[in-house]
Formats: sequence, C-alpha cells, structure tokens
Amino acid sequence: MRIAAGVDVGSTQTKAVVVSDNGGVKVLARALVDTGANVQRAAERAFDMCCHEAGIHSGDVGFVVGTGYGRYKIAFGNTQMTEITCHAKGASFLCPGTRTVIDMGGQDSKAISVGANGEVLDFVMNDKCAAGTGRFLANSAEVMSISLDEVGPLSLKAKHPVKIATVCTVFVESDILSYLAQGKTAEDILGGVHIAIAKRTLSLARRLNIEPEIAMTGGVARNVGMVWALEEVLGRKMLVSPDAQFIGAVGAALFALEKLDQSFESGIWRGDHAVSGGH
Amino acid sequence: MTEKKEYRGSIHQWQKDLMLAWYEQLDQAADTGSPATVSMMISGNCVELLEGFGAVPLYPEVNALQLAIRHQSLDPILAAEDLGYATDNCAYVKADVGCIVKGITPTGGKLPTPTLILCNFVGCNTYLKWFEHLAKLQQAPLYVIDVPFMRANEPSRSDLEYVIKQLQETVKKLEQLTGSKFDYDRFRQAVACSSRTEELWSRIKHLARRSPSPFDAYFDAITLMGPLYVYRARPEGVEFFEAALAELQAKADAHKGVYEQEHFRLVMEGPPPYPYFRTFRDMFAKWQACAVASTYSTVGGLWEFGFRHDPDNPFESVAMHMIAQNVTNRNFLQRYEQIRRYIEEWNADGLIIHFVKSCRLFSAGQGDMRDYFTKQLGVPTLYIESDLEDPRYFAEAQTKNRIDAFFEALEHSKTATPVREET
Amino acid sequence: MPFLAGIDCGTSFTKALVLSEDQGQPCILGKGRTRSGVKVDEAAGAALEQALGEAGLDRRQLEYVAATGFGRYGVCFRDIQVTEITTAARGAHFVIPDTRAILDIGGQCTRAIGVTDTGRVKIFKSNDKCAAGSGMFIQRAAKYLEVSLEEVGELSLKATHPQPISSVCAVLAESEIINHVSAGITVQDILRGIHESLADRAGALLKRVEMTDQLTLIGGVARQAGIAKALADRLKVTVNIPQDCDFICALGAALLGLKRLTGRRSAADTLASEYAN
Amino acid sequence: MREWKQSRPGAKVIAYFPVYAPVELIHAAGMLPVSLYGAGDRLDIQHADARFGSFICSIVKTTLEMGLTGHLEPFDGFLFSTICDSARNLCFVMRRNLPAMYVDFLRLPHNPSSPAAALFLAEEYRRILFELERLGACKVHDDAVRHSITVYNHHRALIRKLYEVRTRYPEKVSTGELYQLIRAGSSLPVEEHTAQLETALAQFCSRSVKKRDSIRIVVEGSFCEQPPLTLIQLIEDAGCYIVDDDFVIGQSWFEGDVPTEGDPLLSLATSYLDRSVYSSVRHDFRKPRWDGLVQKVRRSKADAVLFLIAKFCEPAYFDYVPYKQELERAGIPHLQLEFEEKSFTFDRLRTEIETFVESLIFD
Repeated sequence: MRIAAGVDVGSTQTKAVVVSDNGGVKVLARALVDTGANVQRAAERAFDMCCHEAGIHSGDVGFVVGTGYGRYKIAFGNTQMTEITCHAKGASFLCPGTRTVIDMGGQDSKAISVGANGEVLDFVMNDKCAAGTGRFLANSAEVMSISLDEVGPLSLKAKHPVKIATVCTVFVESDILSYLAQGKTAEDILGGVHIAIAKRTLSLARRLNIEPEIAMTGGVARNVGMVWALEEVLGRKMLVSPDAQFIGAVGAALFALEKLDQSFESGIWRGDHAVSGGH
Repeated sequence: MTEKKEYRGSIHQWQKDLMLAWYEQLDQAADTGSPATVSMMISGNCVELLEGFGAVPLYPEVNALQLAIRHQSLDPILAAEDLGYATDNCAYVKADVGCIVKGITPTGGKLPTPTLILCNFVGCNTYLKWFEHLAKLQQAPLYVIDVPFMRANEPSRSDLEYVIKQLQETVKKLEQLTGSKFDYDRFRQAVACSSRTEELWSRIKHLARRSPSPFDAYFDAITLMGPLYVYRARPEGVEFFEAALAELQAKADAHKGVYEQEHFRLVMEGPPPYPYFRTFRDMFAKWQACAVASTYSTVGGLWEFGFRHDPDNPFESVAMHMIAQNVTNRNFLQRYEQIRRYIEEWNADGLIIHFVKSCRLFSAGQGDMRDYFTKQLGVPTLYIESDLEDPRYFAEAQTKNRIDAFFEALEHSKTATPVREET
Repeated sequence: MPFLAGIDCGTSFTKALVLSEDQGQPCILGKGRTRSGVKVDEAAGAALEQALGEAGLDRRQLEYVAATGFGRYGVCFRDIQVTEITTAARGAHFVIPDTRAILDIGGQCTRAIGVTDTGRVKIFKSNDKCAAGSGMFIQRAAKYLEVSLEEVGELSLKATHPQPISSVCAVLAESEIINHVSAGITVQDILRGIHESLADRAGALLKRVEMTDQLTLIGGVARQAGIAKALADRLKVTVNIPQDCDFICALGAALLGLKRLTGRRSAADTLASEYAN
Repeated sequence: MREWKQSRPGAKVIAYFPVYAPVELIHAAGMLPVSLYGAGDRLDIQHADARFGSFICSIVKTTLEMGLTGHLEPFDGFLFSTICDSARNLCFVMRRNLPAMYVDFLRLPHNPSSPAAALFLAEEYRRILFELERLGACKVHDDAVRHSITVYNHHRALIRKLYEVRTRYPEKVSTGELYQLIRAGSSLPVEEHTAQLETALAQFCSRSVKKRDSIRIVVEGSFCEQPPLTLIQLIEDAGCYIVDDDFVIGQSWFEGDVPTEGDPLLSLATSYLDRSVYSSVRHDFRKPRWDGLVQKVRRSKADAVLFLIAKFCEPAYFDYVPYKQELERAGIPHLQLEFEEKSFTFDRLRTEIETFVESLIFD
C-alpha cells in the first residue's frame, strides 16, 4: 500500500492530509492546526498529528508535497506546489465534476477553471486593490467585536442588508463604523458585507468562463452566510465538500501519490525517502 | 538553485562603455555648458533632429530606471511625496523630481540643466505634466512637440503636417537657444544612420523566432535599448548593433539558447519591475521560460514590422516614427494586434501581462487585453500587478506564487517533463 | 464662576471633562470615561454624570457643553460641536504650551497637526489608508503574531534584523507580515519593522505639517505598544505624552466652550450696559 | 432623453465623456449630445473591474460597466476627448466591446503656441463632423454649425451669469442647487435647458436670504468624475460658501463667445486654443493653470481653496503640486480631499472640512 501526504501551510491555518492508494485512493486522516508565528513547527505538528490520527509512522509516508504560502518552510517536504494547482486537483477529487473552483484565502482570493482530470486550465487572483478577501470577514467581525464563527449565521438574519460600495478592506472598516454610528443592526451590516464579498468574488470569477460544477474551497466555505450569498449572486448551487478547508492539502497529497508512483519507476526519490523517513 | 542566465557576450561590456561615455558627455555639459543637451522622452524620441545641432539627449526615464535598478528609487520618491505628489502619481516622475530636489544622480556624476526641455508628447499624458513640472523646477525653456496618437490605423495627412511643422519650429527654437545653425546634412546622415541601426535591431529581434531563442527579448533587450535610444543616429550605434547581430546570429546558428533547455516561450507586455529586476527575472529563469518578444522593447520605436527612417524624407519619416511607429502612441487595440502577431509569428506558449500602477497608458485596460487573449484567442495569459519604479508595490511572495501556478498549469498543458522546484 | 463640560465621543471610548475658571485660570474639576457602544447620547450622558459626580456638581449647574470626536453630532444636549483635531490642538497647547506639532495615533488613522502659538490648528494631514498608519494595525499584527499588545514594545527592542514593512496599504502590509512569518522571520524582527515603518510614515506626515524637536503624542492604542520610543529613536525628537492624554480632546472642547461662553458674556455685558445708559 | 428620441424617429443621441466635447457639431447634425458622468452609486461594478484593474478611477469603470451591461443601448455613439491615459484606453476598450456603436476620439492639441495647432484641430473637428454626417446620413452645412454656436454661446453666457450671481450672493443660491441645475443640462436639449436657466436666473436674483457666518472657498479638481451631491452639500453645511468651482466644467468651457463669422470649425478651434477655461486636462504653456487658479481665488474674493480630487485621478494629483506651491506663495490656505463618485459615507471628510473651517474662524 502506498502512503503519501500533503501539507497546506496557509496564512491562518495549517492543514495536513494522509492518503493511501490500495487499488483505490482514500483519505486516511486529516489534521488542522493554527499556523501562528512559527510556520515550520506548525507544519510538523499538523503532519505528526495526521500520521498519529492515521495510525502510521511518519516514516511510512512515501512522499510529502507542501503547498500554501509557507510551503518552502516544510523541512520534510519532498517537493512543493502552489495551492492553485492543489486546489484544482483536490476539488475535482472531493467534488467530482468540478469545472470551476472559487477559493477565498487569507492572502488572496482566486477562481480556477479546472479540466476533466483536475488540471488547471486558467486561473485569476484578486487585484491589489481587492486584496485580503479572506481577512475581510475577520476584520469586519473584529470591528464589530463579533466572533468569526457567528458572522455567517448572523448575516442570514439580515432584513435590509446595507450597501457596501468599496472593495477596499481598509475603507470598508470606516463604512462599517459609520453604519454602527447610524444605529444599523449587526445583521444588516454583516448581510451587506457578505453580499459585497460575494459580488466581488464573482466579478473576479467572471474573468474566466465560469462553468458548472462550481466548487467552493477553503475555510470560508464553512461560513453558511458566505455560501448563501455566493449562490444568491451566482443564481445556482455550489458544491461544498465537508472537507472544503482540507482541499489544498488533499490535492497536494494526491500529487504526492503520483510522484510516488513515478518514483517507483524511476527510483529518483529514494534519497528523499530517507529524508522523510529519517524525520 | 535557480538558473541565472542573462546575455553576457562581449557586447555586454561594450554597451556599458557606451552608456558610460554618454553620462560623461552629460557630466561635461554640466560643467562647460557644451555640448547642448535636450531632455526628451524615450517614446518616439527624435534623437535624429538633435544630431543636426550635435546636441546630446537627456532621458529622465533612463535616470529613473537606473535609480530603480540600483535600489535607490525610494528616497527620491518620498522626497517628491513631501512636495505633495500623491502615492498614486507616476513614480518615474516622482523619482526624477526627487533627484533634482535632492541633487541625486543615478551615476553619482553631474547632470546638466538642459538647453531645452523638449516634450515630445507621444502617448502618455503624464509626459506633459512631467516636463511642465521640470521646466518649472529647473527654470529651463520648454517646447512641446504635440504628437497626435493613432485614432485610426494610419495617421492622417493633417496629423503628419501638424508634427512636421512642429519639428521645424523645434529647429528654430534650438537655433535660438544654441546660437548655432541647424546642419541639415548632418541631420540627413543621422537619419541614414538610424535606418541602418533599425535594420540591424530588427534582425536581432527576428532571431528570437528561432528555437531556442539566442537572447531574452524582454530582459536582455532592455540592456540593448540604452544604445538604441542614445546612439541610434550615430556611427557608434551602427557599429555596436553590427557586433550585437553578429554575436547573437552565431549563438543562434549554434542552437545556443538562453537556457540549456528552452522550456517555455513567452510574450511580455508592460514594463518590468525595475526595483526587483533580478528577482523578477529569476522567477522566470527557474522555469527556463524565455521571452521571445515584448511590447516594452518597442517603446522607443517599432521596427520589427518593417518601418525605417528615410534619409530622402528626413522630416516626414521622423514625424512618421513619432506618430505611428512606437508602441505608446499607437492605440490600445493596435497593441492587441502587435501582441497577437508576436504570439503567432514568434510562436509563443503564453502571454505575461505586467500591470504597473505608475503607467496608466500602459496598464489601464489590460484586464480587457487578458479577456481578449484568453477568451477570444485561447492564449494562456497571466496577469500580475506591481510597479516599474516604486519598490513598495512589489509583493514578492504573491507574484512568485502566481508565476509558479501559471507555469505548473502551462507545463501540464504542454506535458513537458517537469522542471523540479527548489527552495 | 462658570461650569462647562467637554465631551469626546471616540469610536471605542467616550470621555467627559468638567471645567471651570478661577481668576481667569481654567481648572479641571472632574473626569468621566465609558465605553462608547452604539448609543452615543447615552454614553455621553453616563461619562458626563461620572465627571459631574467627581466635581460634586449636577447637570443643571452646567452652562455650556462642547462635544467633539467621531460621535459629536450624537450628543443632543451639546451647545456646540468641534472636531477632535481642533480640540486636540487646543488641549495639547493648554497642557504643553510650547507644543507646535502633535501626532495623534488613533485606532483608525494617524494624524499630524501643526499648531500656532495660540493653540489654533495651522495645518493638518491625515493618513487613513496607509499601512503602519493605525493602532488597529498594530493590534492585528500583535494578535497574528500571538503576542499581547503590552509585550510588543519590549519584543521589538530585541530585534536583530528588523524587517521593514514597505507597503503603503494596510491590507497589503498585513500580507507582508504574513509573508515574513511564512519566510520564518522572527517575531521580534517583524515587530521592530512595524514600529520603524510606522515611525517613518509618521515622520513623513510631520514633514508636511511642522517638524519640531518637541513632539506631542496623543491617541489610544498605539501608545501602549512602545511606539513613543520607536518615534523618539527614529525621528530623533523628544516625544511628550501629556498625562491622562485620552482627555486631551475633551479638555480642548471644554476650553473652546469657555472661549465661546466668555465671548458671549462680554457681548451680553456690553448689551446690558448699553441698556443701563 | 428617451422622449426626445421617441418624438424624433431616427434621430441619434451621442454620449460624450467629460470634460470637453464639440457639442455644437453634434447639435448641428440634429443629434442630442449627452454628457455622461459615470454611474455614480447607481450601479455596482461587477464586470468592468475585470477589464480595468487596480488604481484606476471610478468613472472609467462605471462608464464601461454601463457599456457591458447594456445601459448604453439608447446611445448611437460615444465621443471621447483628450482627458487622460485611462480615458484614452477606455475609448478603444469600448470600441472592442461595443462594436455596434460609433465610438470616436477627439484629439485636442496641446501646443497652442504652434500656428499649426488651429489647423490641426479644425481638421479634427471636420473628421468628427464627417463621421457624424455618415452616422446621421445627413449633410451639415456651415450655417447649421454657426447656428449651433450661437445657441450654445447663449447657453454658456447664462451659466457664466449664474456663476457670477452665486459668487456675488452665495447666500441666494447654494452650490448644491446650482450644481443640480447645470448638471441637468447634460442630458437635456440645449434649448430646453437654456429656458430653465433663464427662469432660475430671474428667480435667484429675486431671493432675499440672510447671510450665514461662513468662509468663502473655491473648489478645484472635480473637472471629470463628479463628487456625490451629498458631499457638496456637506461642504456647505460645514460652514463654507462655495463661490467658484470646476464641476461639470464642460458646460461652460469658453470664457467668451465663439465667433460665428468665417469658417465655423476654424472658429471653434481657435476658441478652444485661445478662449477656453483653464483645466487640468488642457495644456497651454503660455498661460499656466496655477495662475488661472490664483486669479480665480482673487476674482471670487475667496478665503481658501478646497481641492476635491477623484480617487486615482492622475491629472488632478499632478496639478495639486504646482497649485499648492503657488497658493502658498500667495498666502492662500487650502485643503486636499479625495472622493469617489460611488462613495456615500463621509464622516472622515466631514471632520477634515470642519477642522479646516474651524482653523480659519477660531482665533
């Protein structure tokens, strides 16, 4: 049985996934830790937790692919790939039939056109002036002193969502403050914020040919309000995997499996085995 | 480790020497007031006209980019912002103004107050403001050659006449200022030199159609651009480009490329991020991706499609060059067409659009350009944003991430053997 | 002698200050402070009651109320509203008479104010979108780097290779910090970088108003995070922090109120005397 | 506008991008010129920002958004003129995306000191007129152009008169009111709007209103993208009398009448070069714009200048520097503010404007 792993070091959370190929590819375990200030440690913790969860020794893992902004800090990684490539791969595995991927990361938001085999056909990422969509929600929550988990459900209660004109996270904060001063309800403000983000993300995705199925990936997919708002402006349902936030790591793990298979033919990775095994 | 392969032939040193000699002339002009110097814009510059007075061009843009490459652009930029320039003003202008205010020069040498500030207003509106501010700042005489940009695919008769008249007025102006008579024969010889240099430059550009390309038509072309703008109309220029062509021709015939293995062929649109020139180049070198054509290298003139200066019609051909034969004075859709030809005739795998916040003429609407190339023509296109002068707008991690993702995808579509990533 | 109140309705806290005049000398009688919340009027009332309690007065004895700050228009019992910039200048000038430049680092934005020798605003520049501009930015950075706002100051002093934050936009600067972390740079070096770039930006702002060797620093969040020191080192200036400086604006408001009031009085007196004759 | 079209089967409507357009030619061709000032906050951008990236002003994006979402269908043509680089590229992006529409660019000269400039501009007008004739399948004679010039001379004279009244008696007519009145003209037939202006002028003069204790300011910098009306009103509420401004400047482009004798196109051209108002998008190195601003302040007896600059408007950003220098030399206080046509919360701006006023009235 071949075992491989993917580690996705994101700006806020680090995810690890272990997969096995035993006739059929299967996710053995997943682990998630806060990235915090020490990326390397976070990656190791997530990886070890994941192996433990899977009941294997880290040495059993034949190949590790790192992804996410911290990918180069994964000492035990055999190779690295961008999360764009990994999200496409992971999405078409977890949500078969995916042709478009929408992801709101902490660093940047992206839309990806995906081919039949999970390959990237085209992708777009946010402009400078619309950076930090992922943090956009967190910041709004902070300005209103509401916990991030609450904002989604609250936004669904909006009766008259407020209007948010700017795409700039900085200026949005002052807009929110003004609305609070005007005595607008948290629900209506958050409703407005979610719709604004949804519209912005869609206008990003429009730079591609948006084709169904559309999968939403990344941690934000857990936000019911965001999913609702996106489906509202999209005018159609999206595929949201329960493992949405692990999709990058899953994609990385799948690539790790492929590399593993290649390497058994060519043997080029033996040296790296020792490295990851000795870890 | 990533490959660091830029063109390093004998002409590389030659090019340096030529530019150094140029700066020495300017230094001398600062001390003795001779030769006469004329500030001009790179785009559609009429350096041939200056030869009629033995005058030397002074290019604020070149100073600005020299500063940026040397990682010295931020201080002058901040100095200019203290004067009231906005963070969203063109950083080329800010760097240049900041230098004059703080008395900085890129080489450490002296720069003269120009005999004439000649605003060859080609394209970019910022040129007008820039030179207007320079005239105010340096108390130097200003003359505008107002060059109508290409509303249609060919310039109209009245466009041509308007520019020719102004060229003749410029001659009068310079005769007053320098006190010397315009040497028409020398002007014609200069135009003749230019046409020869242009022929050589065009052949060099066409060498990039070979696979592998003997040089990078973006990063390496930039090193060749200095002599092109300063010496085009002089024998030194012809000599230099003869050598350059010979050297690159030999390299091409020996099937030597920029990299051991030319993995990807690209067309580059937009100026480079000079403050991170090396870093940016390495992001492509890592993937053994070679630029085979670039729009930026046609800012000073567009010659690979056949235009040459004409010694039999010196004024008219100078006017034609200023109006129709440089990328900034052509309209946005003509740029689409230029890129399309590059992609097809130089057979490129993809297009990189580099949005620079400083230059709206280059960058405003590049999203539509991306839309045209991806959706209309199905050309793999990457769109990235930073700046050509202001180091504060280059997000290294984000840019690298996007470039890597682009090549990961391109690689899959080409099913080329994977180039392994290293940290 | 007249009793006046100045009320500063900030985005997070509302501060009230009761003032009177003793032989032409303004004297502070009481202060009150409460969270702003969403109902400006209530917060203002609560803060005022506190201040009055401390002064041993009640509402009816107040002759004049001047409101300032973000929520100044929300105080319905005000006589006049003045912006926090004007009042900051007045207040700072009263506490430190030879103040010519004030730096106000608030939660949302940083402001530099040039002040005349009479305490009038000569010129001011705000910096609302700039990265290291706001205290909120430092709060977030601290949170992201898993350190408390109190530790930030000391930690940044331990830096060995400070990492500058170059972006001029708060969002991009946050990304820069994340990238620094992803690149494995130490918390100390990142924090010092944040401080230095904040100081540099503050310096740039000050250059555009009034650069003096005597700088008065006011404003909430930022002060706690050891920025005063960063400023002093980086800009080579003496940084004065007026005591209970969160009340500077309330004080300034009350002082301006006093000015209007005495002005009105003298007008009234002249009127009265005219009637007398 | 729609009524205008219905009442005239086959008649064409030509939209134009601010600042300046040769309305006389469009009018002479029997078409209705309509000045488009973006979509303000009526349209949120969902397609255009995919075409124009970061650091590009709002009006460029909202105008394209209108085009991409079918809001420009009632128009038969779209005329751009020399304003800035973003506008120049927008013209050609529109050409590509709206192939059915006549989209053209009027290239105005920047070298008035050259005798060739007038001839070039006259030719440029002739070219545009030729295109309009083709679009309207009509022939436009010089007399028709002369007539249109007369009509617009009268219209512009009225606007100048209204501005004088406002400068002299700012209490009688608020700038918010004047702005709405004049902006209404950007989509009305000129004859109709002229009538409105005449009534308004009479009405304003007859008013008697008490003067407020306010400072007199000149607003500069909003020549293209227009500030939200609420922002203009907010400035007045903060204690300012706006005694001169460059809002909808295209409607009052000439300082005097355009002569009707001789070749009308040449007359329009020479008027543009010698008689048009200074603006950040018009370059004439014989008479610097900053002198124009200082003169404007003196003429209108203003206490200060408020720069109201559209976010990412590079011409305005650039001019701020020499303007600032000359105002400081002349001892005129000034404040610089940034706005977007689509912004609607102004707390921070309000604070800055009020502080500015307070710094001028409190001693």
